[in-house]
Amino acid sequence: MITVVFSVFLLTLLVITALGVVRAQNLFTAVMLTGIFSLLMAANFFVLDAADVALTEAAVGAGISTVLLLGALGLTPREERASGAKRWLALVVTALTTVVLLYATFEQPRLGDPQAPVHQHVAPWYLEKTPELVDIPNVVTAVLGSYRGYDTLGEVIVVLTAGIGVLFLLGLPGAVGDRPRDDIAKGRTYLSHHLVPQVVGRLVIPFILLFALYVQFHGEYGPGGGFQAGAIFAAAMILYALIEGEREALTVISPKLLIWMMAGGALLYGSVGLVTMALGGNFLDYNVLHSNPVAGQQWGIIVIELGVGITVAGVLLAIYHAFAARGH
Amino acid sequence: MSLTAQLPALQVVVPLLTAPLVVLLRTPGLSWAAATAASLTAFAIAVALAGQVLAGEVIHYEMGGWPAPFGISLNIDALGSLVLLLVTGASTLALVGGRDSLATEIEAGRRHLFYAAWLIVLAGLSGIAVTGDAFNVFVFMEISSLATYVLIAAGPDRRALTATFKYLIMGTIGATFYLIGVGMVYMMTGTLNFADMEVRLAEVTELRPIVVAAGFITVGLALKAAMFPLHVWLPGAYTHAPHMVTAFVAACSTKVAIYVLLRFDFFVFQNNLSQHDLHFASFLLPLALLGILVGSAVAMVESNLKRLLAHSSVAQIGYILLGASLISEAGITAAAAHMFNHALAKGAMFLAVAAFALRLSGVRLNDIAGVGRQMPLTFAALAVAGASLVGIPGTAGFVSKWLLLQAAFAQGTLGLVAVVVVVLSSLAAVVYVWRIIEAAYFCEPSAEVQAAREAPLPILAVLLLAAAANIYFGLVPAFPLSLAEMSATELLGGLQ
Amino acid sequence: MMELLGLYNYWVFAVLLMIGFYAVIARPNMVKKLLGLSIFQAAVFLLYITMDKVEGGTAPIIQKGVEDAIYSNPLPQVLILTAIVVGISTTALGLALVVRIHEAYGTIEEDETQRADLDE
Amino acid sequence: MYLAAALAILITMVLALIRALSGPSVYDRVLAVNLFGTKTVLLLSVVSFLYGRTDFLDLALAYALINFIGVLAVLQFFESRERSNTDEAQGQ
Amino acid sequence: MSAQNTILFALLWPLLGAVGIALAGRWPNLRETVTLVTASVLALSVWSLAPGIMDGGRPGVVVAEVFGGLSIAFSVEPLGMLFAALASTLWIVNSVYSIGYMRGNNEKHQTRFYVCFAIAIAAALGVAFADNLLTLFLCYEILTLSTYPLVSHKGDAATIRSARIYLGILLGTSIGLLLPAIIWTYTVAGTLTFTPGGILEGNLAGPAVGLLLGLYVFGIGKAAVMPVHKWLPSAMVAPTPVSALLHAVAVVKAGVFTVTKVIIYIFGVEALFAEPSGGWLVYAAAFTIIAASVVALRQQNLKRMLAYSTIGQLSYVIMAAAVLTPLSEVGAAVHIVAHAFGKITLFFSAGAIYVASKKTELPQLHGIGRRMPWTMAAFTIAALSMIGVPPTGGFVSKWFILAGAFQTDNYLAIFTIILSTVLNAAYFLPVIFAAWFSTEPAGGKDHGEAPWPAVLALCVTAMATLAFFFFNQPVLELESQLVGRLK
Repeated sequence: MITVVFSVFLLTLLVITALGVVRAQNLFTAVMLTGIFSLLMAANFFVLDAADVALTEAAVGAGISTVLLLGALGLTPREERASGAKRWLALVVTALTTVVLLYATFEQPRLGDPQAPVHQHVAPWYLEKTPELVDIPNVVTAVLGSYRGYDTLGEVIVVLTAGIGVLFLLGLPGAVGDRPRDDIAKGRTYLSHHLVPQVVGRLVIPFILLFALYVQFHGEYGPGGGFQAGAIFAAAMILYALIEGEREALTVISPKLLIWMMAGGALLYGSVGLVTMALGGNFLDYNVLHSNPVAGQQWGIIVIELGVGITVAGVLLAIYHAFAARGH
Repeated sequence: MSLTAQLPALQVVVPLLTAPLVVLLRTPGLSWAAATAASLTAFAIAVALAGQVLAGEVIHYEMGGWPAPFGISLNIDALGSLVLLLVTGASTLALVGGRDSLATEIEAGRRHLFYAAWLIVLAGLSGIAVTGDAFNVFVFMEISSLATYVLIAAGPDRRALTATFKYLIMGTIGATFYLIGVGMVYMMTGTLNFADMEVRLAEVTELRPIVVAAGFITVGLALKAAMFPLHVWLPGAYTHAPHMVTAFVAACSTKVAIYVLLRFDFFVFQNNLSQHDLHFASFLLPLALLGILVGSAVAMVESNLKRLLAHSSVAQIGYILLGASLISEAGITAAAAHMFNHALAKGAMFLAVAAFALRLSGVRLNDIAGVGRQMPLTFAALAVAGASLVGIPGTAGFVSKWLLLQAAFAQGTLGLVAVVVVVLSSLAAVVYVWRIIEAAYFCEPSAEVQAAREAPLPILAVLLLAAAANIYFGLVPAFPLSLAEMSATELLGGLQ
Repeated sequence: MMELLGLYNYWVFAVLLMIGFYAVIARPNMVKKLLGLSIFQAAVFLLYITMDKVEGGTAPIIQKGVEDAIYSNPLPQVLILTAIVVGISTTALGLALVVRIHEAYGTIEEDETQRADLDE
Repeated sequence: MYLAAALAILITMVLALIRALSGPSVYDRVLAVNLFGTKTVLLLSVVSFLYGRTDFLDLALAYALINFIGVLAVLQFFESRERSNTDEAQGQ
Repeated sequence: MSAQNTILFALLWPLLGAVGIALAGRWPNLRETVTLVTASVLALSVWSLAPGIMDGGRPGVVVAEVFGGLSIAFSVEPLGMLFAALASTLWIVNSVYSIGYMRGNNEKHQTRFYVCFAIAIAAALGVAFADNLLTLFLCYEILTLSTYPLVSHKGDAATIRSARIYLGILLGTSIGLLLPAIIWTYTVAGTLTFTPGGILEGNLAGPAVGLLLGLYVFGIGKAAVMPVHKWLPSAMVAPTPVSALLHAVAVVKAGVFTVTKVIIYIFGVEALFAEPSGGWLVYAAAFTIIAASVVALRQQNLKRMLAYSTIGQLSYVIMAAAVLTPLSEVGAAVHIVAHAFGKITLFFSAGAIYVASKKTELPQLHGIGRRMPWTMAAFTIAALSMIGVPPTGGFVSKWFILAGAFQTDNYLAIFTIILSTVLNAAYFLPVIFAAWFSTEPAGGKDHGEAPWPAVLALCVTAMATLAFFFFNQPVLELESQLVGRLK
């Protein structure tokens, strides 16, 4: 009941925000509203019991995504060209799609209906068997890391591909393309003469990094895991770059190291699979990693989550630097 | 476990994990070698798997050792094996022959990233072909799509960027539509495994969401498969991509989407939705026919060789969908066989285009005027592949066109319409292939063309191999045909 | 009333999908298209996450010592974690393309780039 | 008690959203976004208590950090834009 | 050598010859020797099959199983034997002539010419020996493609345009109409093997038969039934030996041969006779005969006149086959031979005139008989054969066709033959008359006969035309096997 009320409220705001995003002529306004959109979405996920997803949406949607959009906007026009033309065809197509979807909703299970088919099959098995087979409290992490670990490997590769793509397109001084690292402006950033952000930022960065490690290794027990940790770690380093300057940030974590992180995390993940194969199991079958299958599962999940975290942190940082360096 | 039993996983994992390694290899030569080696290994695995499938086995593999609806299981049947062969074969040929061509188009400092993305495309497409899990299909679809965007954006001029952006938008819409459909099916069945879905769907009484899901999945995949009129991303993407990328992607990526389409519609929905076959056919058939006509018509007047071939691809995709929309054993056999044969023909043609591009300044028809005499072997291969595209007997293209027409004839009146359309488009194919041949052989060469030499050995060897395959599989089509027939039996297996 | 409110999430999903989809296909500005695309994808996240909720349930993190807890479905959450990652990856790649397109064409309005292509 | 708090937060969120949508200046919007982020953190905390899963307060912490970084990124963006605008003006 | 091996040898030998010719390309004398040796050996090997066929043998060989019970297979039956013997024999004569013509004219790309020629012959033999429609279709297309470079030999823009029409019509009709017809046949009959008595009987009835027949007749563009005859006049841009190849040796003959074979072995003569919807073919053929003759009458260019004459003569074969009596089927087969000898002589003569005098138009030919007596004598004999005057081969075949038409009182056919004979006479006799009896216009080039190989070749074929009137028994015996009995 409370859930439904919260949902209705948040979702209504969500629709208004979305309309605002689409209507805004100024792209900066649109990006700001997208940030609100993500926060609302995350809050809604949280209300719907999806804590891990809420954390991810906040870190990625409201955090990284906004930073990237701003990075891109810094390099492109910020005003959308006014176009009075109404696209009737587009309107008809979208309306048609929506009507079809609405038509389907009336036979879909209600929100929270415990009798819904999704709660009868497969999922109960996860909830029931996880304490016994994997023995970690966060079932989401268990499904992510073990039962559907192959999907997660795919997810890491998706992130890696995005990294490869952005670096391929934009280059990264010192690693990809002809520009040396020293090409980037040194020292003064736009924020360097603002005292408050400087002080607060320097103070807060170690805590964010610590928090990232916490999210990384606490993922088996609470919401979190490699992906969220990687995003938070990247956010911390982005903060460092914002207050200390691009080049300083690239000195702390050099472009080459970023590339190694991108590839290394994925390789770490994959090598777990190869090791399980070598030990006689199927790909990513962690049971064989340890004489006790449950311990094997836990080891496997910890290592692959670490792989995820490294790759995600590496890729997101590399992408940020690629955009930022393009501006200098 | 024996190595043989691990093959299904290795099929995907080898290229997937070589990709990050390649990112770390900074020398272009080394990264090319690693990519080629991985691709060759993948091809060898695909051949081995095809051998097992032909022996009548359907191969299962449980990722992470978790049983089917709980974990992700891999499932390789005849059609999947056929698609695997296409994907790995096209990638291997293009890589082996493509070193020189890619070296001219992509700057050395970024080439390792390019090869890594190439391997990811390969892994993604193979991943789709082997998996038995609906969501896993989405993940690998996105893997391959994202990496394909990178490959296409690597094209030589700025139009590659806009073409890629268009592809990115449309590809993402397609994938999201697919995701919506899968979500609705999951909502009503509680499972993501194809086989399990089919079983559990039988008990679902409220079918509205399933019908809508079927619609979304079909439209989403049709977008990915470049079915008319959702093909608008294809000509630009194929035209402006690096030549070798076009050869690779054109040979297999749309076919993979069609593969998923067939799997979903035949395995999952066909038995459980009343008259689904009818809806499926009545949705697909007219669009397939229109696609054939429009694609062929545009190809007839195009003067850019790559764009011409891209529009021809739109028509050829129509052939495949036409075969599938007949919902008969003969039709699906024809569709599967045409996937294989069209990949052979179109792959070889794009390889030839790449060879021309290495020696000439452009690939418009007037740029290649008279090149037949300067590059006789390249041109001969192009002519053979063109004959296969037209469906001249003795080439692979003839076999599938024959099967397709035969399947259409068996359909009665509606089939006759299909026959007429196919015949018309074959005539159009005669025209556009002939325009290429005439330009290359019977027109007066420009000074630039007269200075042209035969293409370098690797690309030439690959090209001749592809052309020879077109002839070989035209005369001895037993191998692809038995896979195609097995696919048809499997897909229709539940229907009887 | 509650019956219908229970479907509200799905309706919002449909409406968000429509808003995002419209922005993608009707707006010529490429950044706007990408923003529309993220709304479009976010709508699908909502569809999946709506499924996972069980009335009276809580997040699927098993609490020690609590015996009779009802947990929501973990599977859609896992799927959407992956989908979010895919979404940000697509956005990042798309933005990189937009930056390059702006450098090459001087505009990020699709109709203008099309005209520039035609002029070539 | 918690419900009342939640309700209050929700209303504040609406107000922030209105400001974000109507502007008129960009700083209004930046402030609105920042406010909205803060409210989200609060809402999350209240809901955790409401659901009895206080272990999810970590999440609220993460939101707060992200919000901070987001605002700094926006500021940096503005600074850079103004700087480049003045540079352009001086150049002319 | 067993008959099976002979068949394979006959198919592969010309291809081997083509390779040899290509290798010997730099030494013209060696190249021409290779051509002649290849042609002679081929003719001998093909002829060596004849006795077995006369005795009722039907040797066959399967090369490859393709799919769905279809195969690439070859076998020899009387009609194919006749066509193969004709093509392989005329290749020798044509080669001799080509040597004279090509050298006399200083043509470019002579090696390509001989290579493509050899491939075309191989394809023609493939058509002749095909055991099923699929094989036939395969060889038919190879024949089309291999003759394209021959037709476009000159390589200038106008030639390419004409050659494009040639290729477009032949490929277009074969893919657009013939292929659907074949697949339709396969769908209803389940086989494509040529079977005495036909394979469609009981599988297809009513108007569908007429439709299918239409697909075949117009799909086989090489048979040049109007309106798909346009390619033949277009192909006149080719050098004369190529025209000879097209008109007499391989291409059009492959067309009418295929139509006849389809009528006899796919539809079945008796089955088709019983089906009224197939009756339109006689009309179409009759129309083509008359129309082509009328058009020929109005031509001023010698080769174009001959081309339209060919279109008419081809439809004789079609009409004979369509009359659907045993005698007329034999007549069809015989006419393939008779027309081949006659028409090749005519083209050789036209080519010889061109080589010697560069004359191509009819009015230029006044009085040329005195300068080129041998050539014009041969021309006269051949023209008489076209008209059907005894003692030439043309008379024999016309006789059989007429007899067949009388068997079923097919007055349309009878009337057509009589009328076309008059028309043939009307366009050939003035040419002959003018050549021998008019006086040469002043100021012409002083010339004699063409180079001797050309003259030799055309004399030989002219003699053959005469000889066929007297020694046609073996052919008749062979072809009477087609219909089992001669009533």
